[in-house]
Amino acid sequence: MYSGASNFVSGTDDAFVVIIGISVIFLVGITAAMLWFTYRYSKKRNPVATQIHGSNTLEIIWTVIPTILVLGMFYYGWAGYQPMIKAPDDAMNIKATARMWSWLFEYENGIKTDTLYIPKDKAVTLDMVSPDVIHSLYIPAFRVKEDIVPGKENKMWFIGTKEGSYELFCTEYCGLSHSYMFTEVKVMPVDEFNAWYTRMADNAVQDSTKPVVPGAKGKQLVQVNGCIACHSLDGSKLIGPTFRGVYGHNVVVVTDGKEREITVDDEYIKRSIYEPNADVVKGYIQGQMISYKEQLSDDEVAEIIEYLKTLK
Amino acid sequence: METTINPSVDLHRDDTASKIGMWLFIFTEILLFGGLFIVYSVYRFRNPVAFHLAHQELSVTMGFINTVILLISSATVAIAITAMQKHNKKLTMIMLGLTLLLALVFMINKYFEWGAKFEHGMYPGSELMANLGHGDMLFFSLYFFMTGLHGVHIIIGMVLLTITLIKVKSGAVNAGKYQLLENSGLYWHLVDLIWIFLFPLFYLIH
Amino acid sequence: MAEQTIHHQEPNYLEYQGKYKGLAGWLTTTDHKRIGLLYFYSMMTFFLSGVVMGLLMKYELIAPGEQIMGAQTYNGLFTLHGLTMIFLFVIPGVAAVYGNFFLPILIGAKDVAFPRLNLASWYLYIIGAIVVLISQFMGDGPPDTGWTFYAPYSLKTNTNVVAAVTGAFILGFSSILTGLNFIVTMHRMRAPGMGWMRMPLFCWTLYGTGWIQLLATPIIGITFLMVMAERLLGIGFFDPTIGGDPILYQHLFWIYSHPAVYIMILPAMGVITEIIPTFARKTIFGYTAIIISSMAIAFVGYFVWGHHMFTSGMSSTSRWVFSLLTFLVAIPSAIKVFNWTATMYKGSINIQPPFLWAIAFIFVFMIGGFSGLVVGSLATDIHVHDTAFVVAHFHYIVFGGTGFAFFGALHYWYPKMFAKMYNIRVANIGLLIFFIGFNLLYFPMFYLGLMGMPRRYYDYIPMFEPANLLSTIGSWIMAIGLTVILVNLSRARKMTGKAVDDPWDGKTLEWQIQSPPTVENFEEIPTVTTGPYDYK
Amino acid sequence: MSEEKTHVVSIKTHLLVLFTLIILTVITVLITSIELGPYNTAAALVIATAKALVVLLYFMHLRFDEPIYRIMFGLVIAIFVAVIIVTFFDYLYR
Ligand code: HEA
Ligand code: HEA
Ligand code: HEC
Ligand code: CUA
Ligand SMILES: [Cu+2]
Repeated sequence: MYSGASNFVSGTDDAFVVIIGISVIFLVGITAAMLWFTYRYSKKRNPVATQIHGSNTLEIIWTVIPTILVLGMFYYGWAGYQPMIKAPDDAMNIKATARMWSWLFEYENGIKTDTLYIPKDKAVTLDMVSPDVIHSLYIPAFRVKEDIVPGKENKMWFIGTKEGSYELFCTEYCGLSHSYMFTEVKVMPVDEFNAWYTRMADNAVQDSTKPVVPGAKGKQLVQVNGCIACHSLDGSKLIGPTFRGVYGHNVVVVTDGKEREITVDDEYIKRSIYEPNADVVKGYIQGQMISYKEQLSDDEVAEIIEYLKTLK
Repeated sequence: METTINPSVDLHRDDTASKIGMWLFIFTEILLFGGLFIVYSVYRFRNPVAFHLAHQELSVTMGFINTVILLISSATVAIAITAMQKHNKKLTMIMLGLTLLLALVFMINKYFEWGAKFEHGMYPGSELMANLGHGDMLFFSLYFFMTGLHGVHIIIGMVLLTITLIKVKSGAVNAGKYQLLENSGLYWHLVDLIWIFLFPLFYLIH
Repeated sequence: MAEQTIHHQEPNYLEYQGKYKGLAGWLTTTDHKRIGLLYFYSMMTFFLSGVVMGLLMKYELIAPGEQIMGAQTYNGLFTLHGLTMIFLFVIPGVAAVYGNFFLPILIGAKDVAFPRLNLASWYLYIIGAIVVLISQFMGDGPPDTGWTFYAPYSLKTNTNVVAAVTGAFILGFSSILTGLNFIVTMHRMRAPGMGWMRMPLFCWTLYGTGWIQLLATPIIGITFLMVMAERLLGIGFFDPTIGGDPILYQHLFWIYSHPAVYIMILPAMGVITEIIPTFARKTIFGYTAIIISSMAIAFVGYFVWGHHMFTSGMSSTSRWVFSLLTFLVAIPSAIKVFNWTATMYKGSINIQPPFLWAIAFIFVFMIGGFSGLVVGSLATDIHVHDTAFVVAHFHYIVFGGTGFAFFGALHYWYPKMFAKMYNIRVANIGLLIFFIGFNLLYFPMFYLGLMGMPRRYYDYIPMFEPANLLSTIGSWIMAIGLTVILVNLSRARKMTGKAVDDPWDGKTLEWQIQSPPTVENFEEIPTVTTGPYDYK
Repeated sequence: MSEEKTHVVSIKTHLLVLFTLIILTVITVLITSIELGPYNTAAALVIATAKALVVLLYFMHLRFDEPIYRIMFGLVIAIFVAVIIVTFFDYLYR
């Protein structure tokens, strides 16, 4: 199977081997028996059937044996799962936010990424939240999966044991772009990870002191917060209107059921981000975009606006 | 070729079959409400305080009166059957009429009870309801939904009883053939049974 | 053969003219056999449209990127495909078609207990189907939630969920009433001498199925009503933003939908249990054990629903409880498989299409069942939940199980229902192609699931391409197979000449009467003196 | 009614049953109006169950019918209760 890269791999794969192994034996055995009987006792070779009404001994045997086997399978499944329940106390905490249709990871020092970076051989706990619908975080190489249920904080933990990049999928159907809700986990050696970790934190500090290219920060925010899952940068229409040329153009919005035309300015964009349902752009569905009030500060919104201005 | 009888018309009457059928149907109804009872118990378990506070908004007196009304109506249906078995057509009809009357009173009561809630701006989809705390919202959602569904069952029961009453009057339902009466009776008791649980769950427990 | 037409004086059910003639005669019929056929024709229509949707989906998945449709269309397609196949095909499935047609005959009755109710069930079924269909064209477009309607997505999406849910609700009632009817029929209408322990095993599976229909379906009914209320009235049950618990929705949904999978499979198993003794010319091995296992499946099946929710965030206690119970429900299925195999031992096997279908059934059912064990175990399900592995599991067991039994039953009872015999050779060839296509279509999905390809994916990463391609090719081969089978059967209808009354030398009651059966089934209600599979 | 012997329940019995039911209702209202903590719920539910049983046995004739009805009813309730218990394996241990 798929080569594994976490501490849970051996437990899970053992369960696979046991269950599939027993299954294959039975499948082959029973199929062979059926085919043999069909051949050996066909009408031609055995013109007269022997009437056998049953046998209690046999019934008991083939009730008890599967019961034992099945309990064994249950045990292996449980043994593989049991360690997933509780994370060690010294695990590193990362907040994972899943929303239609992007991932956001927040680290303890405040940095945010859309790819999950983790140190090798160190326990990591994900605190998983979703502001909209149910998603599910799945890393096949780690053999882990857990739903992210809005209104409830689910947790998951693991130790990445092999350096490399691995796929991370959303496996709970969550709407239009469910199949594009895809990112990667990068397992890095500890020192490399630490270097990355501090560098990113420094960058964040520097950003606020040193002037950079206008909109660079906003661009990053738009990517990290998953806006581009619904808003294109090239003018095409996705779930939401494109970002290209939004700033300063005229748009028809529906406010409280009434249509009006307005020009997109700072105020309007801010409202669109904080209360997306207040003015709904004509031709788009209300309720798709959820408020980012919790996620984005005023400053960050200002950065986004800077960025949107650059998209001509 | 003279045997062109349609088997379904020709079928011999089997009262036991329709009685078993009725009971099976009652089982599905019980499970239908059963689903709601599961929801109720889960949410109550998760929001004990809110459910406690919310239930105080309901009037125990009103609930009590309605419970007694339904109990009496159950008794009258039961008596109607006894009367029929004793060939007392008139008593049967009186008892059925009484049951219908009581059912009507129940609905009127409900109307006032719901009406009072509506007047306070408390109805499904209202602003007040949307702004309730989580637990209260669930309590009232369940309250409206469960009592509403129960009300629908009352109405179905009333229709059934009315049909029965008409048939008793015409003699189509008589002492030798009263399975319809018995089945509508069973249905009506079911409606009562459900209320027996709804009453403490919404009005009493805290 | 010619003398039979003289011998039987009553008209058969196909020719019988009641008050109405032609189509109206069919639409107003209360004859269980005609109702069975009404179900059959409507079900085949839905099945074939579901199949076309499946083929379209497979074509879309042939390679990464967009092939023939956009993501929204794809999401609508698998929702409708799931709804059609589950609610319109396999849940009524074997029970509504062959149960209706043969249950009364098998127990020596003239009809079911409530013939008019029976017709009403069919009408409810059609109305439900129409409402589901309407959901595709009304409002804001086809629902895109998957057949599971998970909250809160189903509360949030702008598509036409309410109509689809209403349709499913109505279909639920149709199913309940059929179950009720069958149970009462078996309680009240067995022929003299036919004790419970002399009933053919197909009837026993219908009995178990009936109880599941009665007791499980209302739960989904009420759940769907709550979803409707939540969407229409703005009261809350499952939306987390007002305190609801989406996981509770899943509990309620699966409290029905897991038992529902046994609604699908039990009658299918019953059909297989009828076919094997007939062709092995041998009494069934372990009659009582099979009854007990049917009832055990029906009963334990109520308590395993949580295995669909191993990753949903429910408590770890309930995870292991549900896993344990899930493994227990596998045991009665095992008992059945062993008894079937044992029945073939020392038989005198007449190798005919129905028998080959039965063997094919057992094979694919085992693969489906064993993959069920993989998903029933905690650690492994964490890995493969909501991946193509699950899709492979349930196609193997739903299509492979119920679907194969449905076609097996069709080949078995066809001469009885229509008094015509199809071409045996072509039937065998069709089965072979179908069987190869089936495995080529679904087996690669096991592999895809193990590699981690999630289900309900419109698009995928290039790594998954080869297996998907193989699977798509399989779907075409299977389409060819099914075409051969159906063409063969429909041509048989037009053949001249009449099939003999008992072409397979069966011993159950349906083979003792003329083909096609008369309106009243029996000229005289038979008195039963032996068990059902009395071969000498 | 050919095969089943019909049992006629006298009107007096019905009235007596009604009386019991009303008394039980009054008792629940009284009990739940005093503070009993968790026993409150238990008491209300026990009494409700008792009332339901009375209705089933007398008004719905279960007591006088063939045993099959009682068996079926018992099984249905058992399954339903078991379903609730199994559901609560989740909520109790979350
Ligand atoms: C006909 C329908 C049908 C049937 C009969 C079954 C039968 C079983 N199913 Fe399946 N299942 C579905 C239809 C069905 N299923 C569907 C539609 C879904 C997906 C729903 C969705 O999400 O859309 C699903 C999903 C599903 C899941 C959830 C997976 C997930 O989403 O992660 C699980 C998990 O436990 C499961 C388990 C089982 C088990 C253990 C059985 C058992 O009953 C199988 C028992 C059979 C055998 C074991 C084989 C025969 C036995 C032998 C040959 C003897 C030897 C045996 C031993 C040694 C034990 N099924
Ligand atoms: C009985 C149930 C049943 C059956 C029979 C099928 C049949 C098929 N299904 Fe299935 N399927 C489901 C039940 C079923 N399905 C369910 C419940 C889901 C889950 C939905 C959800 O996620 O919500 C699902 C989901 C599902 C998916 C997953 C979607 C996803 O997760 O992304 C796919 C993907 O390919 C698929 C494919 C197919 C195909 C190709 C067939 C076909 O059978 C293909 C085989 C083709 C044929 C058998 C022949 C066709 C022949 C003709 C057209 C010729 C006819 C000619 C004449 C009449 C003359 N189905
Ligand atoms: C789930 C999809 C989705 C996501 C994610 C999303 N949006 Fe939107 N957005 C929409 C939709 C749909 C509309 C149009 C309807 C409306 O106005 O509510 C919209 C409208 C807007 C508008 C108004 C556009 C105009 O042309 O007037 C702005 C500005 C905006 N979004 C910004 C953002 C930003 C910034 C983010 C990320 C932080 C974001 N959106 C994330 C779906 C989304
Ligand atoms: Cu998020 Cu699927
Ligand atoms: Cu299941």
